[in-house]
Amino acid sequence: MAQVDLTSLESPAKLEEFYRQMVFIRHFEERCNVAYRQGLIGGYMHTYIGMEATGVGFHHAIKVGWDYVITAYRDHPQPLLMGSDPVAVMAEIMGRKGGLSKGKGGSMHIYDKERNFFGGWGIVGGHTALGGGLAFAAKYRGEDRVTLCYLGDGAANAGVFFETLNMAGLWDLPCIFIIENNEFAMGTRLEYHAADTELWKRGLPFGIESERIDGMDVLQVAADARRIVDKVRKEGKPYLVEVMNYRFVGHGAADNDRQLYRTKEEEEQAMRRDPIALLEKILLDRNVMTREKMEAIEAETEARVDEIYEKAKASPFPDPHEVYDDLYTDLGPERGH
Amino acid sequence: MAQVDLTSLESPAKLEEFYRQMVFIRHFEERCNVAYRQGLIGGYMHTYIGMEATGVGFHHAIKVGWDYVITAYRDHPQPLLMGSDPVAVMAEIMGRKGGLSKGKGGSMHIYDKERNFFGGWGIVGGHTALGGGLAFAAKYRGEDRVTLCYLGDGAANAGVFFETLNMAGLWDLPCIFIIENNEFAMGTRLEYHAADTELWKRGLPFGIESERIDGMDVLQVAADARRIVDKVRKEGKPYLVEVMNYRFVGHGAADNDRQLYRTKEEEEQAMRRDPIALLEKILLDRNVMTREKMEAIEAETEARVDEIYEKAKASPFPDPHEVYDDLYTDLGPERGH
Amino acid sequence: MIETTFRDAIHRCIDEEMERNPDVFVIGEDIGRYEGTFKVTKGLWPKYGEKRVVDTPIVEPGFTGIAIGAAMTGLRPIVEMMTMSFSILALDQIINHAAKIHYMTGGQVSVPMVVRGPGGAAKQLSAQHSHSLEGWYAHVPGLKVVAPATVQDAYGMLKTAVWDDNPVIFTENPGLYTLKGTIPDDKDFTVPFGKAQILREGSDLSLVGYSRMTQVNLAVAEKLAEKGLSAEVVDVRSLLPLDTETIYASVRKTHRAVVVYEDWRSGGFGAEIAARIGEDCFDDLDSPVLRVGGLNVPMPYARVLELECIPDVDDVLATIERKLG
Amino acid sequence: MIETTFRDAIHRCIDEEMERNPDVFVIGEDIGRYEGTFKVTKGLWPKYGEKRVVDTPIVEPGFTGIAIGAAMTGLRPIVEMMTMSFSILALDQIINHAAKIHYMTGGQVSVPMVVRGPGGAAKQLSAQHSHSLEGWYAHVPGLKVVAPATVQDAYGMLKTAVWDDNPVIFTENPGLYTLKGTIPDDKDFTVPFGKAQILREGSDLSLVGYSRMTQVNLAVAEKLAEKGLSAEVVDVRSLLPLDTETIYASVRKTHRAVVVYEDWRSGGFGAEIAARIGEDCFDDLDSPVLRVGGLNVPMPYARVLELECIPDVDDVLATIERKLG
Ligand SMILES: Cc1ncc(C[n+]2csc(CCOP(=O)(O)OP(=O)(O)O)c2C)c(N)n1
Ligand SMILES: Cc1ncc(C[n+]2csc(CCOP(=O)(O)OP(=O)(O)O)c2C)c(N)n1
Ligand SMILES: [Mg+2]
Ligand SMILES: [Mg+2]
Repeated sequence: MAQVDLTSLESPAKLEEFYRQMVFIRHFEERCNVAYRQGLIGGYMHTYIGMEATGVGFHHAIKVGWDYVITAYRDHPQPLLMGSDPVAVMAEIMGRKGGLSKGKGGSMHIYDKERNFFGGWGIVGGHTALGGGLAFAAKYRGEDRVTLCYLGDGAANAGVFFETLNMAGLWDLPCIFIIENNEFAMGTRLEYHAADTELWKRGLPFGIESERIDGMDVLQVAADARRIVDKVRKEGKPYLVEVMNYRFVGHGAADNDRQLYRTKEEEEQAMRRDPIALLEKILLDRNVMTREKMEAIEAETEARVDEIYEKAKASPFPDPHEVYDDLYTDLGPERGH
Repeated sequence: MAQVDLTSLESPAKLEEFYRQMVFIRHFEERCNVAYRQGLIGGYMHTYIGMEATGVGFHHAIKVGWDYVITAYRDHPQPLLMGSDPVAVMAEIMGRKGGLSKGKGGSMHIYDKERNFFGGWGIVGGHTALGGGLAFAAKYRGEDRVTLCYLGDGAANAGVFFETLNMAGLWDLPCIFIIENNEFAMGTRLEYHAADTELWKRGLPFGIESERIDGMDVLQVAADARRIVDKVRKEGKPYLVEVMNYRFVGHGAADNDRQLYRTKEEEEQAMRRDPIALLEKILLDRNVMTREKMEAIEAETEARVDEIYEKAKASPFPDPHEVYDDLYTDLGPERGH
Repeated sequence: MIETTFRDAIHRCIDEEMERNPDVFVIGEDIGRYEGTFKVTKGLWPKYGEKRVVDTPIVEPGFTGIAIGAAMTGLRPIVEMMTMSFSILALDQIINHAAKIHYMTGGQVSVPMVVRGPGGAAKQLSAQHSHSLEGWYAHVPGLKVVAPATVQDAYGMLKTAVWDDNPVIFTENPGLYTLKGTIPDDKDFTVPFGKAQILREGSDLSLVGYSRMTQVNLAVAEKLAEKGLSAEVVDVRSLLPLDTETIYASVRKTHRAVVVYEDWRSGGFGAEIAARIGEDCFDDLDSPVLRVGGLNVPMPYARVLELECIPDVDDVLATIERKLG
Repeated sequence: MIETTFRDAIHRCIDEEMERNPDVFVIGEDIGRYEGTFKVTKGLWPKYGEKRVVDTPIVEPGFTGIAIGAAMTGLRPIVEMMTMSFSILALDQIINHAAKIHYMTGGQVSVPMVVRGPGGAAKQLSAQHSHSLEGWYAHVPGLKVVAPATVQDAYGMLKTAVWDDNPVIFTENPGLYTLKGTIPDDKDFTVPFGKAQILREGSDLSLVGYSRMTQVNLAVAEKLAEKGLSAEVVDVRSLLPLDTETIYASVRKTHRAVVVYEDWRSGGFGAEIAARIGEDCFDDLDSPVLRVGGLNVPMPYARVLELECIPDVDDVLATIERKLG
């Protein structure tokens, strides 16, 4: 693929969309970080800063609303990309009534059933089996839906993930396991948690086609993603792809100890491949977009995120009695302490 | 290895020992099956009939009493080989006071701490992490002990096994994971439970040296085992070996439904490579042992097993009050219903 | 009415509901070709094929998770645990995922799934295979937990479970499988959750239990009757939701209660039932709420020790005698 | 006496015992280089190195199993669960292996292991990270389960835990980490298991709790005193073994009891305590044994909802007022 001019694969409109989406995610996430520091968001919150190209690249390969998407707790960008109301996403992160899950889930547990976005999960590795189950359902019903199941490098050690890979291979489940290898599981460097750091190999014992790709160049991701998604849709078999990316920030908003597990130099080195900057360079080099246009998009996005944020903030907190809602489809819980 | 005359590697005394041990296990297990049918053994009981060459072959590669051994519920042969009192083994299987675990464990939970045999476990796959822990301890203390961790083909799908493989690879734990691939997990044929039936590949994503060997020819197993154990002892790294064997009987003594998962022809085919018959042929061909000697050994073994059985049967059942013993090292449980 | 057994009633229910709705499927270890360890699913694989009778590898976390994921899209899996003891491995999937999805999604996603299988001691399966876990499950909001004691309830409550849009834990004491009884000749028959039942009326004492212990309680009541004591047998059958009303009504009538359960006595669900009676029927009680549970030890292998552990008719009678005189 | 915090008392204990005995090691996620999520193990990795401060992959079943295996040979692992919530994944290893080994081997093998970590709600960690699991663990014979409420007990009970030859679950409510207090300047100081303590004497009412709820109970007692009610605060601290003697003695004195726990109310360990009091102190009780527990819902994210769920001083007071008048 290295020889192909990747820009030529995408229309100028598509390229602009990539750009807008990455910039939007970046600003959205930065806004979240500010709100967290201000105490307007609580608990654990994990942003996607630095990893935008992966989500955006794969997003463009799927049929949004038809295919299934599931991920872990680093889940803000998915619903944003899939067309969920961004105010409802932000409101959920802020624990408001207007949130997608009415404030019950928070940053780690975002869902948009209507768009087939299935969360949003806090137990490292646990959701990979659910991802297998989504693909199982598609196959059971004879539908050509593909499932994207994102997980981290740390999650790729979890037993249930291997169990799921085996069943996916055994039963030909149309699931794409996307290991986002950002080289760290919280404060633990890849080398200290994985016996072999080439995580793509983990599909091999199950006969699952597996590969490693670069996750910083959105054009490369988009091209690879399209190839992989199309193949899985056609052949109805699982696929494992390890996407090399990097988070530019702490593990979560509460992580102020990056120096304990990586150096400043190392971070700077990685940031030289900032996916947004990489795309900017391409857009400029190929005359797809001017610097002015980019700045305009930046400004526009910032304003948009501000508006989203203000609207979300205007959403009230849930009423205390809502604590009893939505436990079952048909009954309430017992009340009181 | 195929070119080497394997018999030449072993002394005649060794060859006789292999033979005696395999015959002993076979008779012991058959006696258990009879006792089970007579209602003198209860619960779940799984025999090693047909798989003898694997246990015997590996047994001769370790330093008995120094190295650690752990396995699942198909655990009768290990303590027998390691020198545990066979009466105490049989008594345990029969739930008697004189059993190794005083009748509390039964067939699936046999242990002999003194000999470093650590059971005897009923949760499929669960003990593999314990095996990793035994090897961890040896390394921690700087001892050159090797751990043999046996598991079945069915267990090789369990998540915790993969988690353990990763840590074994990551931390260089001197553990040999022996997948006894007898082609069935209870009533489920290998092809229906494993996406790729070559289970030896499961060590590869963790950088663990892995191979598949024949488990029916005890000389081959012994040679491979010696090579592998010596290597692990020397290099202090994990190893994965898939041993192809076959159980000639039902999954457990209560399994009367073999026809549901395999054909008579298939069984007959496998039994043509009965490990005892294979060794007999070699011993005869090479003039190491006469048919008469073999028959004498058979008769002697049968008598010995009878004696063991009678002695075990003479051991009383536990006293009811013993139900409260050995829950903690230092306290009793609360009593009564 | 159809004469049948506890086992066959469950089998029949599954078969009928699979026939009724193609979204219902069964998944678990050795349930298809091998017909299930306790043979509950016998005959389903030849009839429905491997698509709807899914033989899995021995990976309780994985296949339970797959069932949950499938249920999130609206399919209706019936997960068989070969024994409920093994569901411990799947607890993270059941507790942290299935039970919480509806709540965490603010009601967007539901999980119409049943987890069923033999729970409790069978015979000499020893420590790792003899768990009673219904008390743990009944502690978890978001699950429904039922433990039928009769053939009719096995049939009717499983129907309800299959059609419930929430995750249901359905526990079958292995000692009940051969129990005989009748079921209505009506495929639409259901027994609702959250309703306890009085299986025998009495005036001196309430024997409260569920699953196989209800059968024990019926035998106890018979013995007590011989001694001139009239015991009422309350079959709880649904632990979550729990029908305290029926339990309380009985206690208010008899003024004495004994709660019987097979699980380890300390911390078992009987403690919850006893605590509630103590709290809400305080003024009605003439004597302390007694409990009879399993001994607080891992299940030993030797039959003589195992029998010590599991509460039986004599144990309940002895407790009543000792404590209530 | 040394002034310190709950967190530092735990840290100090681990450090001292690692120094004392090379068989003691710590194992868990991000506990070494990253110093632990709650920073309890800060400084240990530089001091003892990666051999004795073992950073693991995120595999609770696997590394717990490895610790158990190591403990079977006589090593003394201290396993950190990043939060106790994640120990659900390791339940099979803890319940089915660690807790049963001594019994199943007829006393041959023991497992001198501690599993410790923050248990209960922190702040807005939502449904999957806020579990109180001590009640589940306390249900399991073969484990010892402790839940200290004071700095001194954190220090002294962890010492006992490290030297216990049986598997010990040591739960630390995250709300206690910054609690201040003192510990004796004595490395050999220990607090035994199986002994409850009276933290405040009173005559009208016994407030029974453990872990952070004991601190809540102390505040409740203060408030009640303002109203002229004298409450005795019983800190259970050891759930298994459970010191019923001290609890009963208090109830026999005050004739009234309220059991307070953070875990889901229904089926929590408070039910066991309440059931025992009801059973064994029946004639001493002037009013029903009350319970105050967490709401029976998964922990919601929004702070306002989360606060609804966790029992606080007002909730305990309100229950007392409503039910005891
Ligand atoms: C079972 C479990 N153990 C521990 C944690 C705590 N934890 C949350 S995120 C995380 C690191 C995960 O790293 P990775 O899978 O690489 O994803 P990333 O955060 O890098 O996207 C850990 C240890 C958890 N949530 N669940
Ligand atoms: C976690 C768990 N699930 C299910 C079982 C029931 N079970 C016992 S043995 C067995 C088959 C295991 O097969 P394999 O690992 O190949 O070992 P083999 O019996 O062939 O030696 C099953 C399903 C169990 N004991 N534990
Ligand atoms: Mg990562
Ligand atoms: Mg097998």
